[in-house]
Amino acid sequence: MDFSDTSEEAQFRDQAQKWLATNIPSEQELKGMDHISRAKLWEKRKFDHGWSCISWPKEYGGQGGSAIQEVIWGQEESKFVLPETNINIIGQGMCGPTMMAWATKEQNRRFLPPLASGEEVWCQLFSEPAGGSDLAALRTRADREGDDWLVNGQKIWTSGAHYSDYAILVLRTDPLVPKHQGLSFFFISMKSPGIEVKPIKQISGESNFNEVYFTDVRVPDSQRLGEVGQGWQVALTTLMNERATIGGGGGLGFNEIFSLARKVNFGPHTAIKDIGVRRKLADWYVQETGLRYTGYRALSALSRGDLPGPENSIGKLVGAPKTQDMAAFAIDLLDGAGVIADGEVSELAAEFQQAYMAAPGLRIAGGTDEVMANIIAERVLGLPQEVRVDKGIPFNEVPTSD
Amino acid sequence: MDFSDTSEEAQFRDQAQKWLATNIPSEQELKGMDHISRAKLWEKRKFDHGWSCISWPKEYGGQGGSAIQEVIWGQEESKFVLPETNINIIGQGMCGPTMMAWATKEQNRRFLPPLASGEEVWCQLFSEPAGGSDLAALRTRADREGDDWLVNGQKIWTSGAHYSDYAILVLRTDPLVPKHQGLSFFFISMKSPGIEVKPIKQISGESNFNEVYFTDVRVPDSQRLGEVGQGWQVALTTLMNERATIGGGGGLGFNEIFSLARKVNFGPHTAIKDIGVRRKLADWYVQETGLRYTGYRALSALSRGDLPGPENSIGKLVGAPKTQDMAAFAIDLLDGAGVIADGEVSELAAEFQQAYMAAPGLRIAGGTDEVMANIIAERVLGLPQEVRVDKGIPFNEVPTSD
Amino acid sequence: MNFEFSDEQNLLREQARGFLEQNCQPKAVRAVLEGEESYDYALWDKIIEMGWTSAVIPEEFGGLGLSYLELSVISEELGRVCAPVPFSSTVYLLTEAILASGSNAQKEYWLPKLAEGKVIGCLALIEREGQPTETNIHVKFDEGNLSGTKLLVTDGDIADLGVVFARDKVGVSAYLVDLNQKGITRKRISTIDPTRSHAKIHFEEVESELLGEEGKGWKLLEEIYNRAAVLFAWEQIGGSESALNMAKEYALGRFAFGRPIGSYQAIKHKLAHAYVKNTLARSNCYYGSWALSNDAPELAVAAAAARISATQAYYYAAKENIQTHGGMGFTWEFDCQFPYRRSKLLAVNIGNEYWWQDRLISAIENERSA
Amino acid sequence: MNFEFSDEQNLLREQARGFLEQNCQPKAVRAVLEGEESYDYALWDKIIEMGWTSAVIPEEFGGLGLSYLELSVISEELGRVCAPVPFSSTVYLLTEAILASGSNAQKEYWLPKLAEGKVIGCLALIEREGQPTETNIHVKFDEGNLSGTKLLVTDGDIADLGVVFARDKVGVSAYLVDLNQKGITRKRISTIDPTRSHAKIHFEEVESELLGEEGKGWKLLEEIYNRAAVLFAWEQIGGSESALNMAKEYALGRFAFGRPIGSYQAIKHKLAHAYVKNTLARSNCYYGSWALSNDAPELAVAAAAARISATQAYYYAAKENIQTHGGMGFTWEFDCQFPYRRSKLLAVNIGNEYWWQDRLISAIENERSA
Repeated sequence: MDFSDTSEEAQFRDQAQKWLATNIPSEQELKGMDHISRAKLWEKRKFDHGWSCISWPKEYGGQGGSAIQEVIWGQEESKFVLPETNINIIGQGMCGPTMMAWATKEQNRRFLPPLASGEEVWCQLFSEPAGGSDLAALRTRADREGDDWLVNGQKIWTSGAHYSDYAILVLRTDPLVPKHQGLSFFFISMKSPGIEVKPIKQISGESNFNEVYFTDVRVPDSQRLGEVGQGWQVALTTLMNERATIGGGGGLGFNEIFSLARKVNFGPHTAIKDIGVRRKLADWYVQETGLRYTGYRALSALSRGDLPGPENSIGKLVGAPKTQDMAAFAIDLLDGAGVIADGEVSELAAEFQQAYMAAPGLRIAGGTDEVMANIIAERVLGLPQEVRVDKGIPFNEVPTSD
Repeated sequence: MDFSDTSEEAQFRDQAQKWLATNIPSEQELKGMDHISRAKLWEKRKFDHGWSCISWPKEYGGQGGSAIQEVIWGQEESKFVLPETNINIIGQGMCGPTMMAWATKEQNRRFLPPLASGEEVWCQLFSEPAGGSDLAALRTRADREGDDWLVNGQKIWTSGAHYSDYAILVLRTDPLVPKHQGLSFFFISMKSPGIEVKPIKQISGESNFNEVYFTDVRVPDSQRLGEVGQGWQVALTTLMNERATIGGGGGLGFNEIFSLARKVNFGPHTAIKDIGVRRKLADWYVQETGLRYTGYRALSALSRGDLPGPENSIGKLVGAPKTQDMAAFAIDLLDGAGVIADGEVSELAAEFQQAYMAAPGLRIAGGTDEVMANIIAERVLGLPQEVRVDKGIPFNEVPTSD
Repeated sequence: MNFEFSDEQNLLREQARGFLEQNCQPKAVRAVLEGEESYDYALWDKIIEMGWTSAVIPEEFGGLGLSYLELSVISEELGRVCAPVPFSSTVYLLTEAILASGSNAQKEYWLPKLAEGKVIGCLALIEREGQPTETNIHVKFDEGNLSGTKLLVTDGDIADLGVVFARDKVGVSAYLVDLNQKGITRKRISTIDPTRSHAKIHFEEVESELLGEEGKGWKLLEEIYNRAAVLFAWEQIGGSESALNMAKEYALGRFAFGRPIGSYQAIKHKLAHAYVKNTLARSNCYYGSWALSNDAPELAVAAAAARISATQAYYYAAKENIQTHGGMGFTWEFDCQFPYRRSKLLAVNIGNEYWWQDRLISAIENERSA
Repeated sequence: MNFEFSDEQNLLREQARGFLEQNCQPKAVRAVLEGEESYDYALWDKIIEMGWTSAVIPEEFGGLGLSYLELSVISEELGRVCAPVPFSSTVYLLTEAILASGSNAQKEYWLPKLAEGKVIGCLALIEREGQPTETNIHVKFDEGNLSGTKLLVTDGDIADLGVVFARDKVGVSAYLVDLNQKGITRKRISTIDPTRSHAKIHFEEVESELLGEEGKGWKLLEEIYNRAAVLFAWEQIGGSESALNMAKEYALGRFAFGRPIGSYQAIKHKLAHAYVKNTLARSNCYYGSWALSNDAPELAVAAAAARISATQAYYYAAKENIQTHGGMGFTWEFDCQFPYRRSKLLAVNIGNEYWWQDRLISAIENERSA
């Protein structure tokens, strides 16, 4: 049991470090660029030097590397201050692998390299207002018209829809058969006429997601992935990659609370001297190290060549409510002044408040706490699924609220 | 808003106090008697002086009093050291009301007065090994034979079966119809040939319950309560009274932990000085007062003439896990020595350990935590029932483990 | 045993609820959340007309002379709708401070104005992040003048009169300060709950008047807090029950996998636990109101118990309400954010839960050693 | 990255598990629970034969010279079956104490005996209820003799050799005491977990020998505890996983309302949470074992993290295992009581969770100020 790389891994890490040390663009170089351009510049540079989509095949713009190399690259890259977060993380993490599994060779040769280079950005259009945890209950329909399909309906919770060039999406092509059997999967140009993107404002004030409306949007049948009616199986390919892409909790962790507790007053002394505070801190600390070392174990398995399993749902299930409770606790520690949202009045308070308002989203986006617990119960422990009253019933006869 | 009695209530309380002050048997008087005889002596004395089953009609051995008088009596009685706990609490609390609702006048005139006087003790035979939370899944069957029914099967979790004279019980009279429709309700002499009672030992070492085996036991059809197939409705009468009879948690409460925390050492000082301990104590305290004042509110409603509702499930749902956590915490406070079970070596430790071992039973008996939460969700909040896969299916075709 | 509100009090509740359903709809709350105004002027005027700000002010000072039971009923209803008005600062804090320790002159001067609704009040205590203690009060009173900065004052930007805690020659004392005089600079501050208004206030040699005994300010603060805690707790209960109701309604109407999400135990038990927490907290509030209205020695314990359980209940209901709503719950356009924001504001507004826990145990220790 | 046990270590685990499945079935645990014997003699003899007691003793002293990773594997498996043997007292506490601070002579004398399994060990610390601290040690060492009473010593009635913490002229020191000599009175004590044996021990002028430095006993105790904590945590993890497995099997096989109770979210989520707690604790234990086997400076933090999370996980799994079993779970005839009892014993055996939480934060403070 040790934490060191194998010699090949060490060599790869070394190369990555060296390249990164001299290739991160300077603020000078990025001056005046908007966040999209900054992000694209960095993606393109990585691509040009062979550091993009490391585990993808070379013919599709990748490097033909291993999953563990991908991880090592990510570890090293994260040590630097980058120009911008990767706006193509969903494209490269989820859309690309889905294309590889289901699209034609020609399509992949056309679409994957510009995705790898960041020149084209992709997004994912699965969720719908009526769906939620019941993802497959989606209603946006595609009706066949000659060589095309006509798409009408609404998608929601789409990250990056407003700057994406392409999207993958699941549509209902037959409402008369049971839920999972009436779906088909496509990829589509986001520039198609009839697509309208509207940002969603969250309670945190941020707008990380969009609604996407479809009115008589045409998508060629050649952009269908998988057979008609096979959309759910294709979607599962994407979702299997989601767990790998979406990480644990938000930014707030033990270190922030520990450092806060050393600064603020709690009764007659600083909060860190309060034994009750120490116990709470200890509990959070052991959860965090528990998650970190669970991650190490998963990496070890990856390094051995095993696939990551549903155990990874743990990260989100533990991390999200922990972030919420920590943020609430931090505000408590700051006491009355904890509510200040104005960073100029209290830098200390404003930080935790933002976390408090963002935390409810963490517990929901990418699978609610309840869904995560179901996944662990069913796929890890092998407990039975919920009773499914919609099983085998034509989709348009399943009870709904409307 | 005040805590005082109405003038009639105050007068009744005063009478009760006065009578109790001079009528509790002395240890001298009870000398040499076993616990059954001690309990029966006290029940009989109350009966003879008009203090037993206060809210029952006079012709059945009661006093024709009100529900609130019953409560006031209980409050006053509990202030004294009694000869023994009432061994007929289930008989008087659950069997009696069921008889009153469903038996004939003649039967009630015969059976209720000796139940009220404690001369005859009753128990309740509902639960079965295959039932659990699914009470109506019981299998003990009754087959018609002339004017009698022949009973075969097994009941479980019966308090007081070994010293009871009579029992009420639900039996399966038709396995070919859906679960709830194939049940019938009876009362039976516990002296009937073919009944065998075996105590169940709990992990706490106590034996508060029994298994009761039936082998070709005869019960006359005249002892059926309600129609054939109507057993579940009759059972509901009994169960509605169960919630009123079975109280909150066990004996362990804030006071015990508070007093322990003032005695034992925790780090450099007594535990009560530890701010973390104080916070835990505060949380338990507010739960207890919350339960207490919820009880006062229920009593106020009772005093006004309203029936107690399913809100009372709160007591058990909060009280039982709290007792478990408090017992576990008390052992922690005692640290290494907390495990000592021998009262002569450590009086302090032995007390909490007993509570620790008894607590799991509190969370299960009379409805598990999960069942209590369901009751609140469904009957108080009006949320939908579970999906019932056994609905409408003949009992003998419902999936089981065997 | 009559541990209930009277028929008259329940009637008052119905009136209050009806009034607020009409005059404080979610869109009114949202208008303050999103707009420039510090509070809902129209609502505040109507609340004054209803006499709610004067409820417990004795008749001799122009008040209604009602008991704290009536005020409790009003507090719960205001909490239920997350009313965007300076009620708690004016009524639970400032008015209570004057009632508790104002001189006759102070009472005669200010109480009628408060009763008439001509004065918005506030309590100015906090000077920095972290728990305020007697030793970290630095605003200074010297030769009739008060100077220094209070970091965060709820309703501080709109208040006419404040109780300001300051250090003087004797120790920490409370001072009544007319906030509409020269030497006062107020900066409005955005907080976690923009439906309530907050300011940072700087005092530069400002005239002020001692309230209560010199050097006994901290004792007065604790006394005010004990009384206010019960009323804050009622607001919290109202909000918490409203959050639970929102969650319940959504769970009944939202379907997943062909059935209402409220039929899944994960949701059922979540909401059952919220109900249990609310019920226990409510019962503690009953006792708190009883103690408050009877000036009972049990108030210290009763207030802390009400405050702690209501704070915990509200946090749970507010966050699990969003969780029950799923994705829609954390969108700006849904109203789930109101109780989520308000619950946190109220949680720290008069000392956090941990401070109250310690006070509760201290109060129990005092009771039992006496 | 190779944060895993090696193939050889996994093989050892399989062997150990197979061995215990055969030699430590529930009926064997029950025999000790219900019977008069202090431990399972037959099992203990076989464990010695397997060499487990000598695992980390260096070869020069007759041990196998394996690493703590191998011992961790064994600990987990012993914990899984709630083995009724004095393994932790002998191996994690006594042997570790001698390895950590025994003189050469002490090592040469005792380690070969321990390796051969001729000696059962114990650690005698506790003199009264509540947290032991340096100041409340009253057993006295004076002129070569030790006197006083230790209230509770795990395996104290069967041990041959004890590390006894006593007050001497310098402070508190550790002493090695041959427990088979005159002047020692042992009273067997019943505890929450009768599958492990306990005694109260009275010493009356008993010969004893200093272990480690005079007056540095408390530091030695903390050092021993840090090392033992990792191994105790592995036992806790083993037990916790076994409790979860019992619950899962029962939930799959037990039907209510026509379907397995494991299909209800109340049960599913309960068990999912147990799995999460176990997994986090297990990963912390990995890190603990790494630190222990590398004598890393991170041990203080790593041991505390493993200990805290394993204690919490085991309590949760043990109690919710009974809950999942319903009525049968709290009957004497079911085996749910084994982990429930054992979890509480292990929780307080080397200092409770609260003590470790404080130590963890202290260790982090040390790390970060260094």
